[in-house]
Amino acid sequence: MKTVINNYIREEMFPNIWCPGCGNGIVLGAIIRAIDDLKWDKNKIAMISGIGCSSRITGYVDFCTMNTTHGRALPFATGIKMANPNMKVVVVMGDGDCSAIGGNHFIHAARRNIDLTAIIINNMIYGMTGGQYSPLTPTKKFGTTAPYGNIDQSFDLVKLAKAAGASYVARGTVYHVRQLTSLIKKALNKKGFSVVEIISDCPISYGKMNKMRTVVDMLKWIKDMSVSKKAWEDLSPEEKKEKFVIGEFLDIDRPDYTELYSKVMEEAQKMGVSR
Amino acid sequence: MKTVINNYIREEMFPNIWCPGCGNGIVLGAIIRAIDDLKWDKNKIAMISGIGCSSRITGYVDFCTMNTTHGRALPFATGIKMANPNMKVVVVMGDGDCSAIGGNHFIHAARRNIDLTAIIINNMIYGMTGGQYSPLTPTKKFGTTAPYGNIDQSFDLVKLAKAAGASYVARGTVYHVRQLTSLIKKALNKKGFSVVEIISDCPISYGKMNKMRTVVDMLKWIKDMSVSKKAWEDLSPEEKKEKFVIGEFLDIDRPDYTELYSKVMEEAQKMGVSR
Amino acid sequence: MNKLKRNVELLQGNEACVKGAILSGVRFFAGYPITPSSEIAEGMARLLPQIGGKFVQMEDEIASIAAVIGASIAGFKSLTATSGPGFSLKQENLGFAIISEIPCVIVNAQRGGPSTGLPTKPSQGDMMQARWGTHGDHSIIALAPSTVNEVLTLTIKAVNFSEKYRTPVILLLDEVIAHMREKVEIPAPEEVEVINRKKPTVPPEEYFPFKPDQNGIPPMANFGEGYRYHITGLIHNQKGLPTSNPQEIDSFIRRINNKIQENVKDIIIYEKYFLDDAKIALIACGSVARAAERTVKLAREEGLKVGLLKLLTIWPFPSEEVNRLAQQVDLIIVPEMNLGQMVLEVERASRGNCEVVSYSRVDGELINPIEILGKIQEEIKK
Amino acid sequence: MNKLKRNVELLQGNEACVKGAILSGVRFFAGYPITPSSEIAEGMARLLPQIGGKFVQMEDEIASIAAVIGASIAGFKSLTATSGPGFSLKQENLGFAIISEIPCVIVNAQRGGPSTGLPTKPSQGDMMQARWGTHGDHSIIALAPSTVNEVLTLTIKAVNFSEKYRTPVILLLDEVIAHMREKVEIPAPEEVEVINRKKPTVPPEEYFPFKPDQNGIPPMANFGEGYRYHITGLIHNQKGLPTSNPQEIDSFIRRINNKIQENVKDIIIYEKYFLDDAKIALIACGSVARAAERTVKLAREEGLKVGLLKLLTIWPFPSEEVNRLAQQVDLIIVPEMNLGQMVLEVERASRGNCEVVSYSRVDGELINPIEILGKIQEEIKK
Amino acid sequence: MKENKLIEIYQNDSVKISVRKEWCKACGICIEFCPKDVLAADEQGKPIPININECIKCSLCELRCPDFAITVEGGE
Amino acid sequence: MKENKLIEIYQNDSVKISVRKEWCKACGICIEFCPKDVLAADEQGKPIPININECIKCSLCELRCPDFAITVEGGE
Amino acid sequence: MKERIEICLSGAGGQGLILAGIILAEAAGIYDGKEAVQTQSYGPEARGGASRSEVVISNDSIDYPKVIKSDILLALTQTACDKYVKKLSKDGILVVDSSMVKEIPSVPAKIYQFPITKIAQEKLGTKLVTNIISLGIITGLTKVVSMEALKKAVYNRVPSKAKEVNEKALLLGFDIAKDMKLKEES
Amino acid sequence: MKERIEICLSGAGGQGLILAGIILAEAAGIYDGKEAVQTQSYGPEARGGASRSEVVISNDSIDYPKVIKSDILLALTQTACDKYVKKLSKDGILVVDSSMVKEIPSVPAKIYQFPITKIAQEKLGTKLVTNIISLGIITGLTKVVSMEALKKAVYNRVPSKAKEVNEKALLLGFDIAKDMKLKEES
Ligand SMILES: Cc1ncc(C[n+]2csc(CCOP(=O)(O)OP(=O)(O)O)c2C)c(N)n1
Ligand SMILES: Cc1ncc(C[n+]2csc(CCOP(=O)(O)OP(=O)(O)O)c2C)c(N)n1
Ligand code: SF4
Ligand code: SF4
Ligand code: SF4
Ligand code: SF4
Ligand code: SF4
Ligand code: SF4
Ligand SMILES: [Mg+2]
Ligand SMILES: [Mg+2]
Repeated sequence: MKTVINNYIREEMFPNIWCPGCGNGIVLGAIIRAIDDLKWDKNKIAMISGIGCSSRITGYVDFCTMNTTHGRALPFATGIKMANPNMKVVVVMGDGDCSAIGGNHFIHAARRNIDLTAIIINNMIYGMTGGQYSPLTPTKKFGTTAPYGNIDQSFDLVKLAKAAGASYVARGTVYHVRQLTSLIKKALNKKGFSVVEIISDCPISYGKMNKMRTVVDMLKWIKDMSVSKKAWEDLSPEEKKEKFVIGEFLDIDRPDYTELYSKVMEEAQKMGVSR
Repeated sequence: MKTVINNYIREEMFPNIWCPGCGNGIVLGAIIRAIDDLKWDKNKIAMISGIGCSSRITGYVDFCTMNTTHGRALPFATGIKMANPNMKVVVVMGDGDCSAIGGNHFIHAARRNIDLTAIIINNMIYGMTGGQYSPLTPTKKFGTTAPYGNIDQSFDLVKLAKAAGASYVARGTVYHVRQLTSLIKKALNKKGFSVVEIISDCPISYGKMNKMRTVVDMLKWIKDMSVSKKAWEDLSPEEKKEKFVIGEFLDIDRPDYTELYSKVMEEAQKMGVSR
Repeated sequence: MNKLKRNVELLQGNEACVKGAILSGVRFFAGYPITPSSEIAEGMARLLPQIGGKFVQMEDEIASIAAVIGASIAGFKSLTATSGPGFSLKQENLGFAIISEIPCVIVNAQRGGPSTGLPTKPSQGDMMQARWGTHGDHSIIALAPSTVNEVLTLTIKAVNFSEKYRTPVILLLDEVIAHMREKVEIPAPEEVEVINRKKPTVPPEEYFPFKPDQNGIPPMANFGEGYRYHITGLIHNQKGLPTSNPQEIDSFIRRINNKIQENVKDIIIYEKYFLDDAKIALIACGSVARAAERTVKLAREEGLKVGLLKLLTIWPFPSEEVNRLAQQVDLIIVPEMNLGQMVLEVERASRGNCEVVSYSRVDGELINPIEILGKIQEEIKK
Repeated sequence: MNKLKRNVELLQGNEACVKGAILSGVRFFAGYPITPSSEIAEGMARLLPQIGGKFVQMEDEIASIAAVIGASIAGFKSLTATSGPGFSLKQENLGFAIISEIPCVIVNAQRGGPSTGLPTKPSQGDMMQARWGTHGDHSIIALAPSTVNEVLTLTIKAVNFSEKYRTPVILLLDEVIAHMREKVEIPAPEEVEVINRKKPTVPPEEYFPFKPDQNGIPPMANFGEGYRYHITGLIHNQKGLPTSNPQEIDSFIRRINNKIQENVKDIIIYEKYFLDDAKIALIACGSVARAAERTVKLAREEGLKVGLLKLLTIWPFPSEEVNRLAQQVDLIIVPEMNLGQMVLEVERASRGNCEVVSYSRVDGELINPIEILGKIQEEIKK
Repeated sequence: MKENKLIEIYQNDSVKISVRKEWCKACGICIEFCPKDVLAADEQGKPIPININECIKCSLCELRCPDFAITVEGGE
Repeated sequence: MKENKLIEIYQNDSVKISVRKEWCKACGICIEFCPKDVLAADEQGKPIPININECIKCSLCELRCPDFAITVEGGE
Repeated sequence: MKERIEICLSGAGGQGLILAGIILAEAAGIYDGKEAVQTQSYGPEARGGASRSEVVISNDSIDYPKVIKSDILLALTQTACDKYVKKLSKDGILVVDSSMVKEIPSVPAKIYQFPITKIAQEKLGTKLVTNIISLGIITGLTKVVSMEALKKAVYNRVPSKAKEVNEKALLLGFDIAKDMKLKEES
Repeated sequence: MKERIEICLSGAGGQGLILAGIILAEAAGIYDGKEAVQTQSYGPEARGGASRSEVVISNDSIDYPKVIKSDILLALTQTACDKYVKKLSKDGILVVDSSMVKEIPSVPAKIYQFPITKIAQEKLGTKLVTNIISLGIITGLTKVVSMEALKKAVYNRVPSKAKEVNEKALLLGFDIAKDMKLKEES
């Protein structure tokens, strides 16, 4: 029972820490399969995460990995990428990690269009701390800090990433796992800031509070709520409200930050060392 | 020589601290005139700012004013508005204050659609600290920390505010001062999160480093670079690059956060005090 | 007393904090979840809207304390809760609350650090940070309960101190205390002493928002009440406007420091166990004080003259009491769930009058009474 | 020596910091501007790209230190610079650098606090924060120069210490030192002692990234060099993986503390002026040490046996030296541009062996020699 | 729980399904979403192929397993 | 610099232009952007109406003055 | 009854041990009128990691809130059993779930084995009540709290829909323990 | 020359006093080979607020880097003059810009008045060189640095386009001072 997966994981860390059926594991598999497809040198891959259940992902893969502070994975990754532009740098974040405390770093990394791939595991909840609502919890859903139902409107990460300046933006789900792998692969291959938001399940914190008692209930819900970009357009505004559109939303080519910075270096060196 | 202005300022603080010709003073006048038009009770107005030259604005007006920490004016204002929804809360920020260190608070205030008016004085530079480039400094322009020209792409605050969830978004300039007053007035009147970005001049830090030696040069540049939404559409992509589009970009009606929260309170009170 | 509606409940430390806060008049909470403090946010989210209060979950800890300060200025007693990583993030705005003299309470349920450290394990690693975490000169009040009942009473104290002294107050829990459940007799609202910020008595034209009254504390007008004034994190004069006048700067900084230092009598709370005849003293706080209390009993059973000074106020540090104690005993042992932080203050306060020894544990486990007894025996043998 | 290409230049403190950093091998700077440190960022923005280094202006101070840590892991010696408000914001990630043992240097050019305080005025208000600002147990190295030349040499020291001990090092300037210009003889690159992190000597399969060598410090592989391993802000075992095993936790926390505490001999730097026969000692650092030096001369002219202990290393605090001094002199005066912070450590270290008195100034002006002399005379009269 | 440490292998001529029981957390995903109802739950809730001949080797069970506990290898 | 404390008033039948010299910083905005070239700079660079009769009372000088140093009142 | 009784309920996250501890402490502290403290220890895992809930019950006020030597140890997993049996008092009681714990440690303490999880599943159709059955067993065996108090505490702490099955579980556990006791005595 | 000379250059932000201080210190420290320290003090205002640049020059190493009593005080605004004249040494020298400073304080020091800003504007067409003219004046009056060193320092610190006008300014200042000296002596 040796699969490509086994070439990339730290076996001693398994079984993983996640709850039964947690989508984090599905995402981990998709990332590994995408990387394996690309035949990248493991020594040249850095995978960086913040804090949260999802961020534990870096502990399981045999790359250069770092589990940083909550919300700050992107600036850590920015430092790594600037110092060593030859490394492929992948950043995995939870919805809270990326869009609550880490929201600013997210839009700034996009603005700089630095060559990082941001993978956001959006389980619509703060899983690790026990189910508080996040900026991506849909309105009216429940969380331990939204006992009367969430009144916040949630971000549309796709719109935000586009508005901020990313080069590639896609959304997938842990149910649509083949598509997911290929979206991740495209993102990884993109030069510039690329984003894949992944709708994922947290049966323990999100499911339990929102009347989806089993993992299977959650995955079915994700399946039912997901629509392709095309199908989306035919929906009424009411129907749109609860759905997730999945697919690719942006794919453009622009010079990335490290490339632009090397031009600065060239020019500075031409000018010589001044006082 | 008594004008409406005099009814709203703290005369002992004048002449103000700003450099000759600094746009902050022009914005101050526009805000005062807009508020005067609205006939609001001065006791019910809170004006909150962060840190920067522009943020000094709160020291000059005779409202309930607060000059907070760099980038954090919006969450301070959120607390005030939540505690006292009867107050009109206006938040004035610099481009750095709002979009660099304060970027996350900006998108989150927009996401919550809390009833605040955010006025961003965009002089495209960190004025107070002496001319370092900001996230709104146009690409290729110079700053003390961009001695070889800025390689960052800048945010489009209008897009960002829209993507994040604001209700009203407009852009004006200190040159187009009548339009500016009316944009501010509309924003103030809007229930929900409203945003006015103001293209402003910093002759000392921005102008000097970018070959506009006088205030007049700067204002002329702003005038020349500004185009209306309509005119914008007719421009070629090349022409668009350096221009600022001015006017209104979004004006929609949605319940604001304090309103939604009062519904939560009603419901919670119906349920009675539980353990 | 019999008429009072008291409830006896089994409460978690964090729940007791919520109850205490509400009893003392807190009506606003802004926070960002973090283990082991999250139950405070959760309790507030449930209870506040039921009683006309407001809860808001902010985008991070920096925004949380900012919102809390804002709500306080607008007239709501306000509180936020966090743990180490969040407490570090709050430091800048904590300084703002200090300099602008805005009452508020920050709860830090301590877990193992540094950094993410040990999220689910107890620690007392942030004692010094509570005093020195924000930049610039300031004083601070920090309280540390060691029973769930004390969580309730000290939360009330914390809110009261913050209102009375116009200053942020820090409540230091540790994971054990935060998550422990104990029987608590919840006082009836009528029997709770509630202190409210002093309001100005002069008309708005005569109001100087940062002019101290006789007690060194300026009366505070809430925004929206007809007093218009300026608040800034810059050093300011009595009108609240920025100043660069050295005299004004000096007197401002010293005043906001002195208003706490000069009221140590009111602020410092401690308890003594078997100290009267003690030759060896333990000094402890938080959950460790519970272990130390038991150690004292065990030691006394063995005929050792051991006593305990249990600190409920950590900052301002009770230097005088400790100094007196140092003159009485031969040895002070300071058991702590950190590398030895409070012991540094004990050393300073003792001025060489007795031996001072640290007993430190940093492995994520609560110190137990037997270990402390062992340490005593070891020291005696020396 | 004559062949060496030394330049004599009039440099600002901040400029000297840039030069020192570059000489010691710093090739990465990430920062966010703030008075009075911004010239460091500006100098780096200009010089780094000329020599193959990189500068990036981040969205805030939190991101800046994060990027600096990231770049260091990827093999670049890295530095960031800020002042009080930014230093407060960096505290959480400073803890990350400590626990993950990533070398980097944080410069804090101190201005008046708390909060926004006095942005353009000098202060020494963050001395204690440098030690205790981040949550959880840790040790720290902090250096404080008092001349522009020392800014250069101590920046080099700071970078070297950070590499040698795999730990963040703090360089404490104050506004006077940061902005002051003095003649500096810039050493030739060849004469600068540059210490680089120790690399693993074992093959990747045998590498334990957090297993200390004989000196308590684990060799460090940079990302991208063929060693794949995990770094985390959680307490971790020698493989770098999270642990909740009490023994592993204990030994980890104590090791990262001890690697500094056990090397105080190497780390602690100070200078003595006229202390041999002194009966009164001044202890000072930063720009205040310059005033104190003059005071010593003035006092000696009056026949007073006054000397100065000038501290260049603030943390770890030179407790032993101070204790020895306390046994020699009758009185120690600690002049500081704060409410009295270093004096607390001096009190602790003196253990009651002599009088310890604080001379504090917090009005944004540099303490001058005459005042200190006045204080000496006042104390003598007592 | 010794038996859990085993990898259980089920196969026919064209397909080999392996279940690593020590890693499987009995979430039920593979069972529920197998398009051919090949899998059923054992008493611990972990998958057993009950219809292995129906398996179309779509690999969806493997791709969706969050714990890398089930693999499907084709005979080719 | 005593004269600076004055408010200088210039008027004709229909318009009154006031300049508060102590607040004026001589930035030149009012002068440059007056559509009718009503204003000129004095030796300190501060505005003097040299063409007051041309003034159309558009108030642009007042609205754009960053220092509240110039006002235009109509006669009506 | 001893002055101070220390109880340790151990197993894995998701087995409801923290709730069990709370119920036990509430029964003793609120409904039996004694003093009681409940504490816990858990890992970062939401599910599956080691979990431990401790309850100290006393007639007097309680200083140290944690278990030093357990008088009663409940072990619902092998890992927990192996780990916490070290802290079991010599004359203590060990209750193991024999459907999960196969290797019974050899300790001087009194050991009771019941296939609790299996019973829960078979008799009540859900493993979710394993914790409450365990409480019934402990009470049946030791009388550390009164059955009445325990019932009230269960009622107070479980959601209304689950009250019935939990009451059944409680009685079931109590009865099993009673039977065992009777067998012992006979 | 005294062992330690303390110079205070005062005025408002935007008058180039900090640059003037740097040039003076560089002239003394680098080109005249003495010791020199330059410090400054300024408000948060980018322009217009009070600004002060201090230079200490000595043959020996310099301990305290700030001015205690100025030997030379340059005052380019009334506010600065009023403020800093208090720290002027009894036998010091006060240089005021008489186009800006109207009320001359009565102090025992030696006072020189020149309409520096006006001269700058009139003779060189720009106020921007007021600071450099002032340096020329101070040097002409006091010889605190050599003219040669000062010239080099000016060259080193001003942008190339501005070298010419600044050199003129320097000489202009120096000559004015010289004339004055001559007048005094005669
Ligand atoms: C500064 C800081 N604040 C708060 C926390 C507590 N915390 C840990 S994970 C987390 C959120 C987890 O949610 P998300 O990012 O969505 O990840 P998930 O666990 O859902 O995968 C929080 C708030 C922390 N570790 N650090
Ligand atoms: C936490 C923190 N970081 C940095 C600073 C320094 N600082 C003050 S204002 C400012 C930026 C000013 O730029 P902007 O917001 O655009 O305002 P402007 O001065 O241009 O009006 C900075 C970086 C600070 N005060 N606090
Ligand atoms: S709590 Fe939710 S996100 Fe975390 S491991 Fe469990 S299922 Fe996954
Ligand atoms: S520096 Fe720029 S923004 Fe600041 S006051 Fe001067 S002109 Fe205005
Ligand atoms: S490979 Fe497809 S058909 Fe075969 S068992 Fe797996 S999911 Fe079912
Ligand atoms: S999907 Fe994986 S973990 Fe879940 S039941 Fe199937 S094999 Fe087990
Ligand atoms: S009101 Fe208009 S026309 Fe008259 S002076 Fe002002 S700008 Fe010129
Ligand atoms: S715009 Fe105002 S400040 Fe500028 S010159 Fe005119 S009156 Fe003076
Ligand atoms: Mg999540
Ligand atoms: Mg700006």
